[in-house]
Amino acid sequence: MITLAHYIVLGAVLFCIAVAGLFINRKNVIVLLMSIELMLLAVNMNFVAFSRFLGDVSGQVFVFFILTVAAAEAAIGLAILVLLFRTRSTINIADIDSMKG
Amino acid sequence: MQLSTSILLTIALAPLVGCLLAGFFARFIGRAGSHSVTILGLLVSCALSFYVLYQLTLGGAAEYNQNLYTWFQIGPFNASVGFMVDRLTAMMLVVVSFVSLLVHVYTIGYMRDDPGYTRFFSYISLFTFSMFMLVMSNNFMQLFFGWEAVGLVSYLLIGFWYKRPTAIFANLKAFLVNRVGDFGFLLGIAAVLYFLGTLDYATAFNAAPGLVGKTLQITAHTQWDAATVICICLFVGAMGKSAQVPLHVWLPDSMEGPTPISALIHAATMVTAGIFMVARMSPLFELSSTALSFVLVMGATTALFTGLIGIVQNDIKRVIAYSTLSQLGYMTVALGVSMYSGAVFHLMTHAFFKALLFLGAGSVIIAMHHEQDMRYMGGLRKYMPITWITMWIGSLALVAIPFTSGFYSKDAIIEAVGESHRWGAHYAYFCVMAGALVTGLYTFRQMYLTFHGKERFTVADHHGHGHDGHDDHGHHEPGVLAHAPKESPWVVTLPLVLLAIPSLLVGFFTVGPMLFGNWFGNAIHVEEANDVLAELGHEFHGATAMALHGFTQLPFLLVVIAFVTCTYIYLFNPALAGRIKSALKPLWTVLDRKYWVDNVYFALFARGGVMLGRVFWKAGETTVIDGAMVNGSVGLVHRIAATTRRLQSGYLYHYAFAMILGLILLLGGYWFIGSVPVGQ
Amino acid sequence: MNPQLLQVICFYAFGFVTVAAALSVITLKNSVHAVLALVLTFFSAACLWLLLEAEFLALALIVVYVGAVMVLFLFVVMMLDIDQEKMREGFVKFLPIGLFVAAIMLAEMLGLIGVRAMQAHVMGADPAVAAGVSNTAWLGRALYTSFLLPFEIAALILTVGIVAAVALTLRERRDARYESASQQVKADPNRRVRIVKMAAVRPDESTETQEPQP
Amino acid sequence: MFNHLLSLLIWLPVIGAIPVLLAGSARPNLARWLSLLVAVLTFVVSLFLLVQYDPAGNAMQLVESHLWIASWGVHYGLAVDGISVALIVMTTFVGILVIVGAWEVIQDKPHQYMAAMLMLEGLLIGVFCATDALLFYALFEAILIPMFILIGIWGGPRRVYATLKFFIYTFFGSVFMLIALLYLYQKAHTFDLATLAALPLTFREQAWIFFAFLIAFAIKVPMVPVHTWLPDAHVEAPTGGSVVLAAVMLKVGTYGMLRFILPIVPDAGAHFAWIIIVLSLVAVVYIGYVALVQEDMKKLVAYSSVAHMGFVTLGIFIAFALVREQGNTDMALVGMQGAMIQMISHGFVSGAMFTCIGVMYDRLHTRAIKDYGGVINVMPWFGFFYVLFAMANCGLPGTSGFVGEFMVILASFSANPWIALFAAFTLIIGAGYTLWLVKRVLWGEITNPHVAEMEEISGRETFVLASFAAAVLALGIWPQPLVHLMDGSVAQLVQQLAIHKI
Repeated sequence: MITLAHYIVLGAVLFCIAVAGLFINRKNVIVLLMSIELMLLAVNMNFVAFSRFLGDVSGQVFVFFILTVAAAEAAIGLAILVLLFRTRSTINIADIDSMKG
Repeated sequence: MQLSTSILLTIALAPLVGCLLAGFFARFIGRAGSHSVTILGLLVSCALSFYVLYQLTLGGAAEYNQNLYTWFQIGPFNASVGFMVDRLTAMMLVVVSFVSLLVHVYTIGYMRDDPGYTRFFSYISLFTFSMFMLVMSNNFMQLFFGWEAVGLVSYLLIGFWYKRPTAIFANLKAFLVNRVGDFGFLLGIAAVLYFLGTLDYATAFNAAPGLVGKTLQITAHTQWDAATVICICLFVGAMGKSAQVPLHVWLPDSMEGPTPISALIHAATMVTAGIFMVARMSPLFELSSTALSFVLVMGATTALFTGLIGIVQNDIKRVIAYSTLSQLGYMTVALGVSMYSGAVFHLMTHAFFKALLFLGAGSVIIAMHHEQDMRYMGGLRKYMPITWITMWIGSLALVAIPFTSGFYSKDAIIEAVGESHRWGAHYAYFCVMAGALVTGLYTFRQMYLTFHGKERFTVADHHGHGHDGHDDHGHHEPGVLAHAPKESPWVVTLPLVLLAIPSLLVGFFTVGPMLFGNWFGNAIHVEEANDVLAELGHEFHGATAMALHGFTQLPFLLVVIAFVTCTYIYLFNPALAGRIKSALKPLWTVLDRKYWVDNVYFALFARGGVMLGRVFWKAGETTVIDGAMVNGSVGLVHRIAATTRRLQSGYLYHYAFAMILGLILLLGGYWFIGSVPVGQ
Repeated sequence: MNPQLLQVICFYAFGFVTVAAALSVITLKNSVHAVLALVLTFFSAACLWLLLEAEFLALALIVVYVGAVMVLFLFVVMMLDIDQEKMREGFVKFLPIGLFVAAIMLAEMLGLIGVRAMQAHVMGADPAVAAGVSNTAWLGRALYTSFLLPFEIAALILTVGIVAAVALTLRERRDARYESASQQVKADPNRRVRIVKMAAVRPDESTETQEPQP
Repeated sequence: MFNHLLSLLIWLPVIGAIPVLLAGSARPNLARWLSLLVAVLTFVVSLFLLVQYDPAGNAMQLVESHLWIASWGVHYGLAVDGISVALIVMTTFVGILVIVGAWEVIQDKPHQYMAAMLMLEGLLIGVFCATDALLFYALFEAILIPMFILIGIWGGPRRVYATLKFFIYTFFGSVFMLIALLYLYQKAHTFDLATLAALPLTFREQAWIFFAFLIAFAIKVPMVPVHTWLPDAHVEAPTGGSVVLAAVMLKVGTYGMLRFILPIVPDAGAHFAWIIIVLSLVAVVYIGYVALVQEDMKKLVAYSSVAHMGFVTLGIFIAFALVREQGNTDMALVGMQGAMIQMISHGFVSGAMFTCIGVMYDRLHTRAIKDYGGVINVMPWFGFFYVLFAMANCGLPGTSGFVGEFMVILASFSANPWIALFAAFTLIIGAGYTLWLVKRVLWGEITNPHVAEMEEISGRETFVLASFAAAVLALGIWPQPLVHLMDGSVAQLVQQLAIHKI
């Protein structure tokens, strides 16, 4: 019997993996972006699961929107990344601190 | 019969008109125009003053007391401008206007070549106006107005030669020391208003007996007698204006002003305002014998100790200045023994002979081309006989040779002090008696050094030296004159002669009514128990008898001693003076340095004040308020901001970490609260 | 076979793949490999969504994500010359912290969302079926009615995203020559040649006088 | 027209500033003449106000009230009493003189300078006739803006520091006032000052509100120890800015005390009066000493302003002590009236002093006292005015400076002789710093060759100084009209002091 708990736990695990990814790959922007995608996936997982289990369409609609926004985000994020690489020849985050206060 | 208001207004305003015309329209009316309008104004005032005096004395006119104009009115508190003219006022009016008129005339000669000629006339007319306002006032407020106004003019006139550093130092000093007196005076006025509920003389004096038993709460356990507080505060004002110890320091320095000013303001009129004021306030002062004792002691100290300084001065004007201080001390002593009419009487005689002495000194100074040091004079008698004779007349009056007017006033004061039983009277008696000797010493010394003995100046040969002006700003060698000294023009000598007459005679004719005849009437109030004059009056048998009696008295003996000593030293054995000086070196130093009072004041109040100010400024303003409080709070914000700014490292992962940390804390918070957000 | 058992087996199989792939995303040295692992993660997640009978989203995930976004990732990774070794700095150093934080978070989440309570929720009938339509129609009906405005806005966001991405990455190369159509059209014969009249000067003087500016 | 006289007074200069601004830097003379025209018109209208106001009539006259912000019940409410009328006429009078004074002095963007001056004038008039607390607050804050601009653009070298300090200081204070107003609003549901005056408040509430108001107004006055913005602002401000700042803006603080502290929190005011009395005496004595050692003329006069404003606060709060502790309303009246006269008088005297310094600064471009000396040799007429104003500054009878101080000292003696003792100390220290300044600047030989090149004051400067001199002397010799104008209003204020709210 698959219960809601299964999916929720899976979502939580995915999310935590993404968090750990943020930590251990602190230099590589690409992996950071991918970790964020993972987080979104975890969230989506929960949404879909709730939608299914509660019989409410809103959850899936929301996932749809998240997918849209995530796509846009990935596109812009990667564009910035490319631009960054062009001007700095690196994507090492440790070198990017011009926003320092 | 009532005095006419318009006459009184004319007396007061005529000099003011002259002042304004000479001050603002000098360009149009010229130098001659300036002195003409001011003298005309004074002439009118003087004539009307005599008329007022005549009306009050012989014409049977009643005292005049009326408010003319409301300055302001707040609730029941009324501040007006009004005149109170009784015999005391009338006498002051005559003295002030007469001396002022003569000084105006004299100035034509004295200031002939000064670029500030018209300005000077404007000032002295303004002074006369202020002095009239002071003496004619019928309330404390106007009195204070006149009081400060004469102070202002005194300030302007001492600093008349504003390029001289000493002059502008002296005028600042004079104003500030006077302000110390005014400080007390103002508190006195405030106390009068507080206790008596009015600033009007008549009302206040009527209510004065009610002061008895009233006290002023000073601290929780201390109470001071109301009358004493009022009187001492008022007298502090008089001490400033009349240069009593310890506020006497400004008067000798005020000699930096032109000599006519020294005669008018710093000898005859303004400095006696304090004496006049106390006499006017006699109904108040009579209530407090403590205050009168204070007055007595202060006056006696001034009379003796400032006179002593006069003995060692070399500047001809300074000798007379110290003599003025000493004589003012005499007047104050008279006030202290409740002999107000005696004080005012001495005020009058002193005004004549001291103005005479100053103007004579001015005449000498003209002749000496603005050399004031007596060590470079001598033997002037033959060059300027009129000045010589008139100054001897003045000197004789000053040392109180019987039959001169100075004798009547001064001797009466000495006698009265001897009769008085007030606390401090013994000390005062000693002081005034010793003062008689001292007066003789400095007066005769001055006369001998100036007019007699060898000539201690030389006349330089200046061929083709075109101008004959005073070279008062040039750096000339001491004792070297461009021309031989000569008698001054008539505008200078005429006032001397006109002043010499009252110096000799006025006492003889007025001593009877003024001192013993209750001439002042209600203007002066003396309690029965304090009335020393009444006691003296029993022995008074006319002016001649009093003068003859005077020859047998101790003061006359002291004057003779002084005369003999000075004659011997300065006419026959000039070297002795130097030997005495070196023998009494320590004493001489003490006197020469004026008991170091000036130095102490300067160090304590001037330098001390500046130092205190600097401490306040640097420590209080810059460090504590601006540094710690204002910029300190700015600095605190700045530092906090700087610390928090460091959190903005610019590194993406730091921000990510912060977000995650926040998430963990948020979740932990929910955990802690124990709420289950979903699922139930 | 019991369909429910099959479901469970499938869930665990896909779930395992998802988690394993996600772990490799964050641990693999090579970025290209990591992207590929992410693709696998999405793919298996899509399978899990299929189990939930969310067919439209599952397919959208594959089409949009795996097909478009991940390819974009791949392009970028392969386009940029990245020093892989340098990127790995601090990996070991931060591994314990990362794991620790992740573990705490997991514990907190599981505790908070109440796993036990969730176990009571057994998957019921498909709501789309209950409504008598397919999943796609079910979703579409909601999207085009109640969520029309957000839907349009989402479209706008995507457009803006495209424009922004292009604007950001577009650059004019200095070393290449371009044609400017507008300038060609605006060409004016009068401005092509200008005839300047000059006084005749001798060569030796001309060295001293200044050359007139064209 | 008379129904909207106050609105006319406020908006005439504010709107008049627009054409001045439009004249632009290309036509500076047009801008100057326009602004003079506006200033003179405003002055004429204020004279109408003087005629229209009836000193024997109601407390607040010429009332205008329109609903402004309906949801909060805020009114555009204007009305005047005698004190406001006096202050308004002074403002318009000084307004003309600063415009004339800046005529040739301001060469850089004169149209903007003039426009800012006019705006400032209008806003100040607004402050003096607002009867709605929020309107007052808005105007109270709004006057900072033109002043900020005046100092920030036409100021001296350290103008940025000075403007920031000035702005933040005053702003800091008014925040507390806003809080107090909001509290009062949620109690009374109105910002109408008359209603707030009748609002019963417990002592605890009054104490909090009192200190909130006190901080706001004490900074504006300014009282020790929150006065340090004033010397800096004065030193950096252009002459006209200094004149308006000293002559009018400082009065906003004391005026606020009259309008807010006295009627709204009388019990707390009476209870804490001693704090203000002590601070006022500190202002007189301590600031006197600080002024003594200043090396910058403007700073010296600025500090003397602080000392003189100490008399205003002293007069106001000595009235509290007299009414509450002794029931002596007569002397309270004297003290309060003295404070009011001191306010007006200080406006003229300090304005004149700053103008004098401006005149010298325009010639020598330095404010350091040591650079001067012997100025009277080359500028005798200027010297005449300068000595006159210096004498007024040290409170010589016959000048306006005397009347107010004299009354306050008389009143304070009735409250406590010790207070009078310290207050009267100004006679000495005030004369000390003022005349020492005169001695170092005016008298003596010329030591600085540049002083010898100074020119006598021009006709324009003579006009400005003579106008100030006329005002100073008129108030000194004949203060009765002014006293009469304010008498009813002051009496009413004193009556309010006696009302207990608890």
